[in-house]
Amino acid sequence: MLIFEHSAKGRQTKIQAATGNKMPTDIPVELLREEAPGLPEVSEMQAVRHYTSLSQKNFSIDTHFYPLGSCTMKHNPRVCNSLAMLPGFLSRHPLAPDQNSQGFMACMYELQEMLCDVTGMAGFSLTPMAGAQGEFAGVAMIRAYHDANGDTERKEILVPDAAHGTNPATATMCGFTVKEIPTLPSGDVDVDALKAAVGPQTAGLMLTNPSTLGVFERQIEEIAKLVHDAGGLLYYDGANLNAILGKIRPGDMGFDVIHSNLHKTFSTPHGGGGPGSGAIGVAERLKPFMPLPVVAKTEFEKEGDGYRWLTEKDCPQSIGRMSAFMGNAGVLLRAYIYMRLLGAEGMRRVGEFATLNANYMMAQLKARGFEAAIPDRYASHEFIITLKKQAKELNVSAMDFAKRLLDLGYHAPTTYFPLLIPECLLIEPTESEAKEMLDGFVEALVQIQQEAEADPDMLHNAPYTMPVNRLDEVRAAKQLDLAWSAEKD
Amino acid sequence: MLIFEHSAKGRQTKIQAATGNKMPTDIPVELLREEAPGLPEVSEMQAVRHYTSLSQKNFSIDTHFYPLGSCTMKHNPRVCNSLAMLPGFLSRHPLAPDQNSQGFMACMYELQEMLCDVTGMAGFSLTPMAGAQGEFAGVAMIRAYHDANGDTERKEILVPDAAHGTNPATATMCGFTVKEIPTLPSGDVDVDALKAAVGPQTAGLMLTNPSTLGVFERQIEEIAKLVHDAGGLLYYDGANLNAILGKIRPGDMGFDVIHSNLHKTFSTPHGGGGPGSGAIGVAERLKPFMPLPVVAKTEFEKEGDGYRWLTEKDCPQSIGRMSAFMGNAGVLLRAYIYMRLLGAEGMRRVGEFATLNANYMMAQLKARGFEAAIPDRYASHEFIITLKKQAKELNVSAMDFAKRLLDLGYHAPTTYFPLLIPECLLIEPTESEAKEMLDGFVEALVQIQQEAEADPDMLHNAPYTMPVNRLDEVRAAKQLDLAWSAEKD
Amino acid sequence: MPFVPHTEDEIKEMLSVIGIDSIDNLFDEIPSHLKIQGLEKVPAGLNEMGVNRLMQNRAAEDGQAICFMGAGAYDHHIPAAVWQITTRGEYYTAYTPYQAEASQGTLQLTYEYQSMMAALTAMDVSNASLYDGASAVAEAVLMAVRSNRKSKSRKILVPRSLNPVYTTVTNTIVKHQNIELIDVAFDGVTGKTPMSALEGFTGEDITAVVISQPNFFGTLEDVGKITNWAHENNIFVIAVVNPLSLALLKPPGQWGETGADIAVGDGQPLGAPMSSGGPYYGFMCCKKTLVRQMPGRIVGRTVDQQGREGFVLTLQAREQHIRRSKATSNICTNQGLVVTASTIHMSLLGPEGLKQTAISCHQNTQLMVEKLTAIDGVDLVFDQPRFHEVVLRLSKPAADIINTLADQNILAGYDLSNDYPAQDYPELENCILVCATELRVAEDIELFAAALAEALK
Amino acid sequence: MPFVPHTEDEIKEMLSVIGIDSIDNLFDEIPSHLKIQGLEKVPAGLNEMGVNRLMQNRAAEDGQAICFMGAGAYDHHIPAAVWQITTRGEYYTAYTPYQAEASQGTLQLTYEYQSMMAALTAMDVSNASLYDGASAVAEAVLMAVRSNRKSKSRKILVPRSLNPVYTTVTNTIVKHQNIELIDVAFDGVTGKTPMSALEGFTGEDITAVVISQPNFFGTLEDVGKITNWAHENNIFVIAVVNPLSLALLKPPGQWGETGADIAVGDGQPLGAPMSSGGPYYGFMCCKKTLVRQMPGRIVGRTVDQQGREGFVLTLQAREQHIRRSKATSNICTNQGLVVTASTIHMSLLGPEGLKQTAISCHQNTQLMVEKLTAIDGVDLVFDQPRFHEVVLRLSKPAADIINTLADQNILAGYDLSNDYPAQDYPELENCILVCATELRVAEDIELFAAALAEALK
Ligand SMILES: Cc1ncc(COP(=O)(O)O)c(C=O)c1O
Ligand SMILES: Cc1ncc(COP(=O)(O)O)c(C=O)c1O
Repeated sequence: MLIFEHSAKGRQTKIQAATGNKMPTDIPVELLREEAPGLPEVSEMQAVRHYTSLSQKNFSIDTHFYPLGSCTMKHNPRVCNSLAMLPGFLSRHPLAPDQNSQGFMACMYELQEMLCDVTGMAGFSLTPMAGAQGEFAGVAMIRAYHDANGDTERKEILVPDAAHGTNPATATMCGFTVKEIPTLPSGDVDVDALKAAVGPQTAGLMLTNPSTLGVFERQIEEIAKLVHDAGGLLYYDGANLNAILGKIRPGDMGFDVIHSNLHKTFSTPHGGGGPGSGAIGVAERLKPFMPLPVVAKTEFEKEGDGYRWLTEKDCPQSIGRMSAFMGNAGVLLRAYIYMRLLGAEGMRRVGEFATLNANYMMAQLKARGFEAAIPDRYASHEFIITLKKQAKELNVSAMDFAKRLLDLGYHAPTTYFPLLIPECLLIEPTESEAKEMLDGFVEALVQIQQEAEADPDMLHNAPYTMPVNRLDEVRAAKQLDLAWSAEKD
Repeated sequence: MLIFEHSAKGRQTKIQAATGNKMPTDIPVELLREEAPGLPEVSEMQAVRHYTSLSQKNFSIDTHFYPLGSCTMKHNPRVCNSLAMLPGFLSRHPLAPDQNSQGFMACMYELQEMLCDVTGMAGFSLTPMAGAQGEFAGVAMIRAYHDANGDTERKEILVPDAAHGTNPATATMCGFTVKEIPTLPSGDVDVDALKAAVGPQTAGLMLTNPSTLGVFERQIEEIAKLVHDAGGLLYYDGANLNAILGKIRPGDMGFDVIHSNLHKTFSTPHGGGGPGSGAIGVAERLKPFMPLPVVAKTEFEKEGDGYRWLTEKDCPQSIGRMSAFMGNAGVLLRAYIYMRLLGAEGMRRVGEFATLNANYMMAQLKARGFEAAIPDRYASHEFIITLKKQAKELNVSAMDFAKRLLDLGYHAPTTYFPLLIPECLLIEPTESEAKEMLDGFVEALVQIQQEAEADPDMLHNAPYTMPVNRLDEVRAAKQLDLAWSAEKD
Repeated sequence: MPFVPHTEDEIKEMLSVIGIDSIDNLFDEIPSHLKIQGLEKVPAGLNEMGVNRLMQNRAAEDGQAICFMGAGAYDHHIPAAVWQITTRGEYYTAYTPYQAEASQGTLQLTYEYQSMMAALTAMDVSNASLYDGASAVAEAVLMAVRSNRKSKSRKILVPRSLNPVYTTVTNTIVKHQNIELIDVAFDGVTGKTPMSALEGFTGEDITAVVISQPNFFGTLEDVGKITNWAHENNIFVIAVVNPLSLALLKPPGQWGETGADIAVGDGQPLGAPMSSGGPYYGFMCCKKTLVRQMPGRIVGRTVDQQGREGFVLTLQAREQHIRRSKATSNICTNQGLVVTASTIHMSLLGPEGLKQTAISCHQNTQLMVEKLTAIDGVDLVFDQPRFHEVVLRLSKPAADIINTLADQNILAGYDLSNDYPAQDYPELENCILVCATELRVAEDIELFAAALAEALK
Repeated sequence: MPFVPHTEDEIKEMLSVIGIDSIDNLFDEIPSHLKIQGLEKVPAGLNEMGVNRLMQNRAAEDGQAICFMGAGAYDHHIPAAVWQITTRGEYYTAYTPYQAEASQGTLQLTYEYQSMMAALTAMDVSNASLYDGASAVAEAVLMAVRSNRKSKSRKILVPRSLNPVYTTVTNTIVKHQNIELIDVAFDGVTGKTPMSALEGFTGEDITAVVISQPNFFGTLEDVGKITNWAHENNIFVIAVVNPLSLALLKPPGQWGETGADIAVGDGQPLGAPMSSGGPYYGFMCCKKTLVRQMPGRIVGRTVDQQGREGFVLTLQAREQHIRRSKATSNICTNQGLVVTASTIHMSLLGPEGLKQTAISCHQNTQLMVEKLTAIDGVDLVFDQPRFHEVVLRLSKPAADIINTLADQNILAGYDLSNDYPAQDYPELENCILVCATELRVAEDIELFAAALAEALK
């Protein structure tokens, strides 16, 4: 039932707002609204009940194993939430003068510093509001850098075919054309193809390492040299930073600019789709182009160290601003708190145990007859199972496996990404899952395999235990129903 | 799965506490623990997931209609929770000096005053921690009053047979013997029986009005006179105060002492069984005997009005203390906030709409063929349906109806209470439910009636959609399993 | 209308179904002279915004002092997860699990709680909670009187080193049943209950002895010896314990040869904020043989018709809705939500986390003793093994010093010579009871020491 | 190990299943000179207790000022229920509903959100959110360029009375695609965008005009006239609106004869705390005909195999995981959780609650204008119909006054002559932009007026 169906004309939750105000007479009528908007009119109890019950229809990390590859669905420590929501933080106006902001700014400054440290970059801007916006900032900086050097003929961005869709989409938004670079069966980039593609038209290369195939790009130093020698810059898509956190650093691999999805690696919640943060780090030569604002340390006359915002005056070459204020501040606070909880030692453990969990699951699944996409290498923090044999022999798809997993109490892994592996499941357990959960998931896949062999149709109709079974997506796209209205329903 | 089954030896959620401390050497070994207690060793994620998922196995007001008669399961405004949990309140030590406590004490003082006002009593003590403890305080005051008057032969407390079990149990704890007074089919007390029972041995009478039969005791003034004339006092069990809130007052009916279940009438949450509050109000003549502490207004030399605690010095005749500090302070704050939100006008509406909802449901159910226990009177805020006909003719019990209701998404009403109505459902919708919910519940009962007629066995095995179906209570009581242990499981 | 969802149209429709004209008709049976016109002391309703402002000001008025006060309520760290989960509507707004099938959340959690308390106390069984620590002692006394078949006296030995308000409350509750509480003195040098004071009762018909570990002064009692002595004399042992301390100290189930018979205490240190004194909860554990005399609700594990594990309220024959005037207690609504918090709290800390916390408290207290006794005018009263609380004698009136420090937002401790809840300890003039939990780190202690030194100058 | 549940035994077992000796082996493929030894700027980990202390101090440092600042972030009352429900784990820790059957909670809520936004703006459809109001303007510009088939110019008229940081952000994002943003001046007396300034472009090939209602100065624009003029000239209208104001003001779907084409804005006033600037969310609504050019996720209602109602992500062909370099936008992770809060917020307030709130803001602002302009040295700059924000000229440098009041914990407003994000309005020297929401009751306004009067003396 929709919230609108609990509505009754004239029903109000009066306690929530003022009452009895008259329409203002100092605003011309033609600027006033004529009819009240069709919002629901419900009691607080109805709203609480509706949205509480609705929430129970979600799988979430707090209720289920959620091994969604590339998304790093790890535990979100509850204290990060409660401390980021301290009244002092919630009520701070984004434009409050510096003297009312030193507590918040200290957190942001230290977050910048810590992110520089774990990524090996020279500067960090926290403003991008998700990975994709971080990518935009990065690619825009690459463009600004070349432009500043008068190097205006570099019109191409190279992107491996394993890349996430945001990479090419971003390059386009920044006015570049995209050239795809193929990947070898080993999971490494086809360096020969790269050599052929790179040239004076190359603005840069966008790379995820470990890649979305769940392996480390072994030729990274050679690749960096190739691109740099051609005058291009290297962009690091930090979606998989969790795999190497505290072990190796993109800056040391030769990357010039990176984004970090704080909602992945630094455990801010995914919120049913966001908010995230795509904080962006740069090597020394790109520092002048960083998006604003950035927090700087300063010396106040009287009270010792303090912090201030860098503005366009300080950074005339900045690519500019990406949001009205400074991005998803509350997300940044959560990431900051998480990093302070973990500390240096905890960071290293993240990379190690995320990797251990993935390799353990891969070993177990291989032992139970599943086919790994890249079978003879260690996985990073995630790995791919391909069900192409099952698709061919039993006519059950990765989608069928995914849906059936829901019945068994597991969120499905990422399916059909990366695009180059047919019928794939991209499985990312994260470091926060216990061995028994991994074992349970392996058993669930084994059970589904047996079900597929016994009765493939049974899988085609899964899931059975969810509030709905398979939904008609074609109808959704054809008979568009995107908003409820009193007349229609 | 039990939390213990997620445990692994050596697994820790280290972030929650200190680490690395050594055993103290200044405590003699024979006073130290030898083996670690068998508590679960789980990660934060496992604990969060376990208790989040577990919560989803509960019906609650925030998710379901919960018409549990006598319990007043109304909406618990969310703001009462967030404001009662402001850090300033949570971190106040109960023995903090008065100068660090004026904010809290102001709330408590005003709560005492408001409770006096809505009940018509002369004084209020907030210390009892639930209705039953309020009853204890009240009956102990009745005893103290008689003792103070040298009237020590009053050994009996009169209790109508419709009373809640806590009434007789309390009287016993206070050293009285209990004499039951029968109720007439009209729902009123049998005054002739009362006349016969009352006498010089009568310490007092405990009464709920409206009674647990869901009707107003019409002879209340006569009853009061009878008891008072015999030298006894009148105790008001305030469990049903919601029915008359803002309309009439126990003090005006002649009651000498009352408790109010703040978790019912004033909407503090029921918490899966508590905490509650049984704040206790008294007429003038019982004021000296009130349990401590109580907040008094005082004048500070410099800063104007202020508040202080009354102690044994101020109230040498007090029956004493009932808890280490001042009862369930956090519950009291929630009740205070609720009362401030409602205001005088809102109080009146509570009584009116709670009564309207009950009478509407009763009328609808009667129209659909159900038998009301007291068919020809208005209900108070609750009413009783008796299923004795169904039990006889169809062999389905009130319990069967109750269990089947769960399947249809409704918490069951109170069953088998009050004891004098066979196969009863005591239904209390409260004022916070919308008409459509009441209608839905009526339809559900009608549907169950039809199911009973078609296939009684189907009801005997309900519920079907809960995490478990009917549980073996006999086995639970015989093969006692009250605690998990590693050896046993 | 606040929290009343009815629209005008609906009200009309409902009235017409009932067959009346106005809501007032529903109150026709009530004598009209009883009907009130309005309320005098209840102000007009505020909206959320208004009540926010009010309560925020009130909370701010009380400030947030640095707390060195214990005396039964302790300032501990509570993991953020605890109350975030506890206040989920499904726990927060449910009631006693009368419909077991629709309450497996609360029931299973309570079973887990009982298991944890049994483990922590090393007792066989636990109930689902009582009101608080003080009233739990009273219930334990009543339970001992019911269950100690070898004693007819209804005499209970209560050491003066027990939290005096616990004694007061116990007396309030049990005195109506002809139960006599007999004071047992403490040793003026050690602060402990001396065996000599108890041995005076050897051979007498005593129903039970209460033993508090640590005692009110923070001093550790000789619980093993006392337990053995009691059991040799057919006296029940009621242990009153701080549950957090049990991660470190010997649990009551292991006191002496046979262990305590009943263990009670206040659950506050396990996840309840100090919040002006409540809600906390009283816990009660006992030997298996006594379970049918235990007051309060108990959850048992059983199976459903399909053999699936499930949980129910059990042994309800003890309770007042069945046995009415013959029930083991009148308790009905208990402290379920705080038990929920506590269960999550214990799960998050685990045995090691609880022990580490207890040791931190102890270490901070020892550091505090060292720093404070170094001040001129501060003396240690009982130099004995202790747990996280200590008595100090000041060279000036305790009340004045406490007030001076309170003005600086430091709660210096509990005045042992005050008149709450009665003149507790006249012999401890100018003495304060001070506590440092794991939250009172060195920085806080330095601040306290400096302020105290200044105040005593 | 924080957030890593592995025990020593489990690690050993897992390594043996993999067939290696140590975790380090898993990193063997990585050139060893790339491996780092440690981190320099990441301090040792703190436990919860330590981080609590740290963050509480940090939050306290910033205080809690009385806020008369708006300029794109507004201090509104948020009902307690909103974030209590929003932070339930099931919403808080889920992700984009890729598995629809296991995500009906988020999906249905998002559908409800879209319905509410469509109702509020009187537009046909809404997406599931963009990052914030500023970037939503940029996306709207890109969308207009894609969809206005009658225009080839890629020229966009942007009034100077639009929040200047929105203009800056839009420029950052759209400039790479050869899109030109053309400034349109405001009237120095009224603060409105005059028709005369627009009419200069009549007949030119312009892709879209941006209209802000209220504008950055709080002044109400002649939105109807501007819309009509634009449509007569085949220019798309991008409305930038404060969603709360729409409970009171004419919604963009009803501007002029035909309504705006795209409506965007920042959702912050509908349930997001100010929290230093985010997370908020950008909303975007449009005419049905443009839906396939809309960026961002969209939820649609459909049925399952049994005909039951259900919800799915739809029109995904627009998105980057399908169309990659040809997608309508690169946005992937959006602002879902804030949308959740906002949906609950709108449900709790309803149409009447939102309207009452909007009127309260307006009334408080009018009262504030009255009180402040009564002070010597304060002048009203634009004396025009407005919504909840106003420009005042001070007799002293704005920056000094703002600082003086900030030291008294009053945020006096936004300095219009400052250099953030560039010298915005040199012509508005010593001018501040001030806002009073429903929370700034008379008492606060008096306090502000007194402090301001004192500072201007
Ligand atoms: C490999 C990769 N790159 C980029 C992104 C985009 O990040 P965001 O969703 O935060 O915009 C994702 C997100 O899922 C990703 O997995
Ligand atoms: C009529 C009646 N009296 C007394 C009580 C006891 O109150 P409490 O449970 O708060 O102790 C109840 C509780 O359910 C009740 O319904």
